[in-house]
Amino acid sequence: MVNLNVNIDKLKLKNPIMTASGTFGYGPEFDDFIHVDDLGGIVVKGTTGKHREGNPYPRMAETPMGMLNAVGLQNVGVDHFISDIYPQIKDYNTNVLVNVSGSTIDEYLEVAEKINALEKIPGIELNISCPNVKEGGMAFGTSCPSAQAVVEEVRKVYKKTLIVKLSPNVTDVTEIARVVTEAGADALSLINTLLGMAIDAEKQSPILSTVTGGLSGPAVKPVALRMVWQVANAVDVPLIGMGGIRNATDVIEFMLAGATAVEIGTANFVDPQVTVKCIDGIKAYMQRHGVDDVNELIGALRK
Amino acid sequence: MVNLNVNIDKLKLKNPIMTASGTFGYGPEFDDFIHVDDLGGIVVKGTTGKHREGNPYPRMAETPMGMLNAVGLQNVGVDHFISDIYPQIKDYNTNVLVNVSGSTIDEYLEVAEKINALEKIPGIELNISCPNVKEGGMAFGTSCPSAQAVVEEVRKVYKKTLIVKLSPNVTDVTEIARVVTEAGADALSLINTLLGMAIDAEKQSPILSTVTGGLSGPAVKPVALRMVWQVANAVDVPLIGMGGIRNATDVIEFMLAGATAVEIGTANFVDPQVTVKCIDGIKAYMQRHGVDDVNELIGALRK
Amino acid sequence: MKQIIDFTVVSNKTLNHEHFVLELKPDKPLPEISAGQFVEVRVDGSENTMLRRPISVHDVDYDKNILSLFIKKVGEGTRHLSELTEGDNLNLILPLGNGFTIPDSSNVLLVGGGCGVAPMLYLARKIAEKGLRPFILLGGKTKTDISGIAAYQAFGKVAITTEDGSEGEKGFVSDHPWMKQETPDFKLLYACGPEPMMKAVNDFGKKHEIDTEVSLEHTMACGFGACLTCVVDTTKGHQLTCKDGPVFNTKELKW
Amino acid sequence: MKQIIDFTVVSNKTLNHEHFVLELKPDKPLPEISAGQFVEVRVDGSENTMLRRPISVHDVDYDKNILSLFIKKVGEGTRHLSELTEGDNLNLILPLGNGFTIPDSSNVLLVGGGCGVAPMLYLARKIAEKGLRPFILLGGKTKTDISGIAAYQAFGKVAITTEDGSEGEKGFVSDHPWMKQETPDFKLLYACGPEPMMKAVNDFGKKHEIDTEVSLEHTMACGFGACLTCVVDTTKGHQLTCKDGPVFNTKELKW
Ligand SMILES: Cc1cc2nc3c(=O)[nH]c(=O)nc-3n(C[C@H](O)[C@H](O)[C@H](O)COP(=O)(O)OP(=O)(O)OC[C@H]3O[C@@H](n4cnc5c(N)ncnc54)[C@H](O)[C@@H]3O)c2cc1C
Ligand SMILES: Cc1cc2nc3c(=O)[nH]c(=O)nc-3n(C[C@H](O)[C@H](O)[C@H](O)COP(=O)(O)OP(=O)(O)OC[C@H]3O[C@@H](n4cnc5c(N)ncnc54)[C@H](O)[C@@H]3O)c2cc1C
Ligand SMILES: Cc1cc2nc3c(=O)[nH]c(=O)nc-3n(C[C@H](O)[C@H](O)[C@H](O)COP(=O)(O)O)c2cc1C
Ligand SMILES: Cc1cc2nc3c(=O)[nH]c(=O)nc-3n(C[C@H](O)[C@H](O)[C@H](O)COP(=O)(O)O)c2cc1C
Ligand code: FES
Ligand code: FES
Repeated sequence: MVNLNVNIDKLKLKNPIMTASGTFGYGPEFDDFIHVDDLGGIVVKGTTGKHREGNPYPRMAETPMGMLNAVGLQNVGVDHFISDIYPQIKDYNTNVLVNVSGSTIDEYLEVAEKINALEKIPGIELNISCPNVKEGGMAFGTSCPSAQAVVEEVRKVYKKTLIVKLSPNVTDVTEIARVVTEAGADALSLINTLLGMAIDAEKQSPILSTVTGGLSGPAVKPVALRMVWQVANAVDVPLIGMGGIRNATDVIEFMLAGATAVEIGTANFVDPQVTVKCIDGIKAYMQRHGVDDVNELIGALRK
Repeated sequence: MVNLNVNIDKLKLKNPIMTASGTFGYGPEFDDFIHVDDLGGIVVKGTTGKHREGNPYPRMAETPMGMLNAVGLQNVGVDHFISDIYPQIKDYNTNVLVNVSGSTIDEYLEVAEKINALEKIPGIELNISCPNVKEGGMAFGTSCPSAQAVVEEVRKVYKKTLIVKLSPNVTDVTEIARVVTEAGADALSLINTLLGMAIDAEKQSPILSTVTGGLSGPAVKPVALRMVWQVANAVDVPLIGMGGIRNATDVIEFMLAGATAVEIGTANFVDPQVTVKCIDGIKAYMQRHGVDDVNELIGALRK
Repeated sequence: MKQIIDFTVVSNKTLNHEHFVLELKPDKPLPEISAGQFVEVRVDGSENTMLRRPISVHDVDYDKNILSLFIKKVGEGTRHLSELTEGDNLNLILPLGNGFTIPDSSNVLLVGGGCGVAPMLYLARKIAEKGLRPFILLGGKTKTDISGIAAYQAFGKVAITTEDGSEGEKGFVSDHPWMKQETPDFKLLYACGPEPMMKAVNDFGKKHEIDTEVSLEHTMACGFGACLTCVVDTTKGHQLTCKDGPVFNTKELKW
Repeated sequence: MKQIIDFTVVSNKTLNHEHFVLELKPDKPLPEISAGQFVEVRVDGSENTMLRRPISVHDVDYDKNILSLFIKKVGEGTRHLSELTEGDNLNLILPLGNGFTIPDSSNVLLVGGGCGVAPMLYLARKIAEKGLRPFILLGGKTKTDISGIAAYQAFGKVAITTEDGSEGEKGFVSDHPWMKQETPDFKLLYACGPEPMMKAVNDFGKKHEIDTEVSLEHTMACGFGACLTCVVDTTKGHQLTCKDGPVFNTKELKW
């Protein structure tokens, strides 16, 4: 038997496979397809202080081996999450994390504080990197002072595992990584989507209602891997890698680059069972390579 | 007859299709496949002060709908270019531009000045965005002060059309675009490659000798389109768009986003005739849409 | 319960230059499917179709355990599907979405235009199974756009319109006498097809205070409620076309 | 002159679980091809194979206007190629690269291991066309790795080694008596296959001062000198495997 357990700060994961926020609903959307309990963790949809309608339709464009989305943080709001959603998902036997989003530091604080009170939510992923909202979101994650400020403040009110999700839309991702780690992040997750755009040449108009949107899927994997590797060489906290993962080989690549766990996003749309297939695939890889403990793979890239 | 002529500063292009530096050799590599004279222009391999061996093998990794390269500016050096290559290509009946690269401002100046003396080279593309060399290259293009400095200096010695090629590896591409335009660029071209990485999970090692490399191909198109659109809304000089173009629809998308012309790179490897097919495709598009002058398409995106 | 099932292509019938019907056999018994529900098809072997393609259920033959899809070639994904041949495999997620209301009266009108006829056959079948005979109006640009009429006739009273008059009445579906009636007796209208067509049916319904159900074809990334990209603006705010729809009563839409 | 030509698959012969031979017919007469040159194959219908795949010319039949490729399944691209059937289309760029030196003596040894046997058949043919009979040594893991020996025997004197001894001598090619000779009379050695095998041939050549030509299988983006990704470190600096090679005299390499 190979060991698949990994730790992200105080979180114990039964395996390194998690799901990426915004691509897995709240979990029950996948109950028909997999046992959510089999996963190392899930990250639910980005949650804000108030209910948000998100951006107008169209919100999606397919691109070569990728997709753009412009959902814009549509969500029920933290209070409704606590009263209606939390009771439905709190008994999943896995790490259920909330992706905390906002337009202002106060909004981040409000959500973080309220989620902090939920017994069965052992951690949050602070989304300072959403490219699809006008205020806040990515703006926080692309400048060092604002990233530092929001993380410092949230750290004061949030007592459990604080994961900060980084934006790839920056000149130097290691700068931001260092600043938010110093500001109190227990772990980092990366990457959020790359800012992109799609045009309908026949209609001569943008495809997304918001013109630009967030690029995800296999197309971004090389950029994501590079950033995980850079950040792993720059900070000492555990990393959760993501961006274009669709099979166990991709998972192994991210772990070799320095990730302790991974999140799978867009691939869930194509194959709702991709997560459990990855778990099986990691086991097979470990057996083939004589690796007993998956932790041996973390950052094990030969140079 | 539809009009395909476009102007980039003083350059007159018979059509908006150019080739991207580093993907088209010096031109003759494609003589067996197309009439290079049919193109709007070609940009030859990045040229530096001294001959460069470039990076060790392996230099290439295929990624989902893209590729990473780590050529590292292997080239014969400006003097050898002038003595041996220039005579072979100067009589192409198209705009032959030189991609000028360097590690120091002095090196850029040396190359620019020497190329300025070549009668049949009507312009240069200043490469301040190569991610594959340790010194210089991308470092110049990712910070405003250094981008400004190199462009200002080159402007002093280079009298013909000065195109500056921007890096996509920045937080805000419009900032750099503004700075280099103010420093004297006649036109901007974008994007150079995105910094990425590929790992061989079986060998547990990076695929490229340099670990990281430059991502190009269809995978990057959404990012490239977004940047062209952002820069078109920020500066007034003509833009040359590129990144993942492989057919006329892609070309039209870049023009609608604000590009006056485009460069085609990676697609030349897959189909060495892609450039001339794009020219035919643009004509067909214009006929279908009743557009007489291709200039009408530039920045014509409906909002 | 939604399932991911491998199917084998039993037949691929070309109807005309742009439409074709795939008959598919699953490797296990078909789940229960409501009229108006759809499937998400994985298109293999195509470099630009990473995401699945949503396609309505055209018909189901539970005896033979066969599912049919009626598809229009519009881009790379549907072109690849059009090239499938007997024995090829196809992976589907199904059944997805809500479905049409099954009426208690024969006085209902089903209107399908273009590839919007897709869900109408199975809807007609489901209505006929209750012993009713709905009115079915099929529209196309030209004769060859309309096909397999006999199948519909088994379930209801069929009328055709073509824009060039090559079959049935000349004009749009909204030009047909059924939709020109001063005091129509329909209890419910159903429409699927190009938006102008659905809007025309909706206008007719509004005028005569008849409820109209439409099936929307929004772009989708997942098809089962996970991505929130397929929203439609409703009186209750943003709803999901894939989960709360694809069938909506137009009263809920801001039409 | 390099050309881009559409071919039709005439046959696809499975040799064993990992090797197969494609016979291809072009839509015009084949250009002149030297032994050791290669083609760049476009793999359609595969989401991870945007770039073409370089494959050596295995054989050419100018009378029938047929080109053969000998391919090993290693990843998605070659797996797709292995699934081609008669009548399928394939787009190739050819001929690419330099080619082996055609000798003036029968005393030359051709060594091929694994899919490195690919260019050896055409090389043997070209040598035989000069009325010479070269020595041909083919190595594999096991019996089923070696096939079509008769074709080679028509052109030269053939010997086999297999690692498990199931055919020919047991061991690596370097264990064969031909390569154990104290005073070998070979004028030139040719090797294509896994790097350790080529190095073993080179060591043999070095020891006895016999020139060795090897065909390198570097990763390539274009195949015709435009991308500069396929470099090999030589005594003259970086050279292009696709243009200056794929065949190199090992004296030029830093081996
Ligand atoms: C619930 C639902 C049921 C549908 N039922 C049918 C059906 O029964 N028969 C049928 O022929 N078509 C149906 N469609 C439309 C079908 O999904 C699209 O035509 C198909 O996805 C286009 O794929 P493509 O790769 O061929 O085209 P692409 O190259 O992807 O796109 C071509 C054009 O189709 C549009 N398009 C792309 N994806 C979608 C999408 N997911 N939904 C709608 N439009 C899209 C694009 O914007 C573009 O204009 C349905 C759509 C939905 C949402
Ligand atoms: C000049 C030349 C001639 C060749 N001749 C033959 C031949 O006659 N028969 C044959 O079976 N193979 C030949 N090869 C190797 C063949 O090109 C690769 O096996 C093939 O490209 C792998 O493609 P894939 O999609 O199946 O594998 P991928 O999934 O792309 O890769 C699988 C493995 O193959 C390696 N690989 C990928 N691309 C190349 C490449 N361009 N060159 C070398 N290795 C690569 C990868 O690094 C990886 O380890 C030749 C290569 C060169 C450069
Ligand atoms: C439809 C969609 C919605 C998303 N919503 C969120 C979100 O609410 N919060 C967040 O931090 N990231 C969000 N993301 C980003 C993903 O969590 C992930 O960072 C990104 O998609 C890269 O991973 P992938 O390539 O595996 O999808 C969203 C992505 C998609 C595709
Ligand atoms: C193999 C290779 C070599 C390149 N060399 C250069 C170079 O020397 N100078 C430069 O400015 N850009 C270079 N580029 C970047 C391209 O010119 C272009 O900006 C990039 O590839 C995006 O376009 P594409 O997606 O069409 O390839 C190179 C790209 C590739 C793939
Ligand atoms: S398509 Fe994903 S939620 Fe509707
Ligand atoms: S493969 Fe492009 S130069 Fe050799």
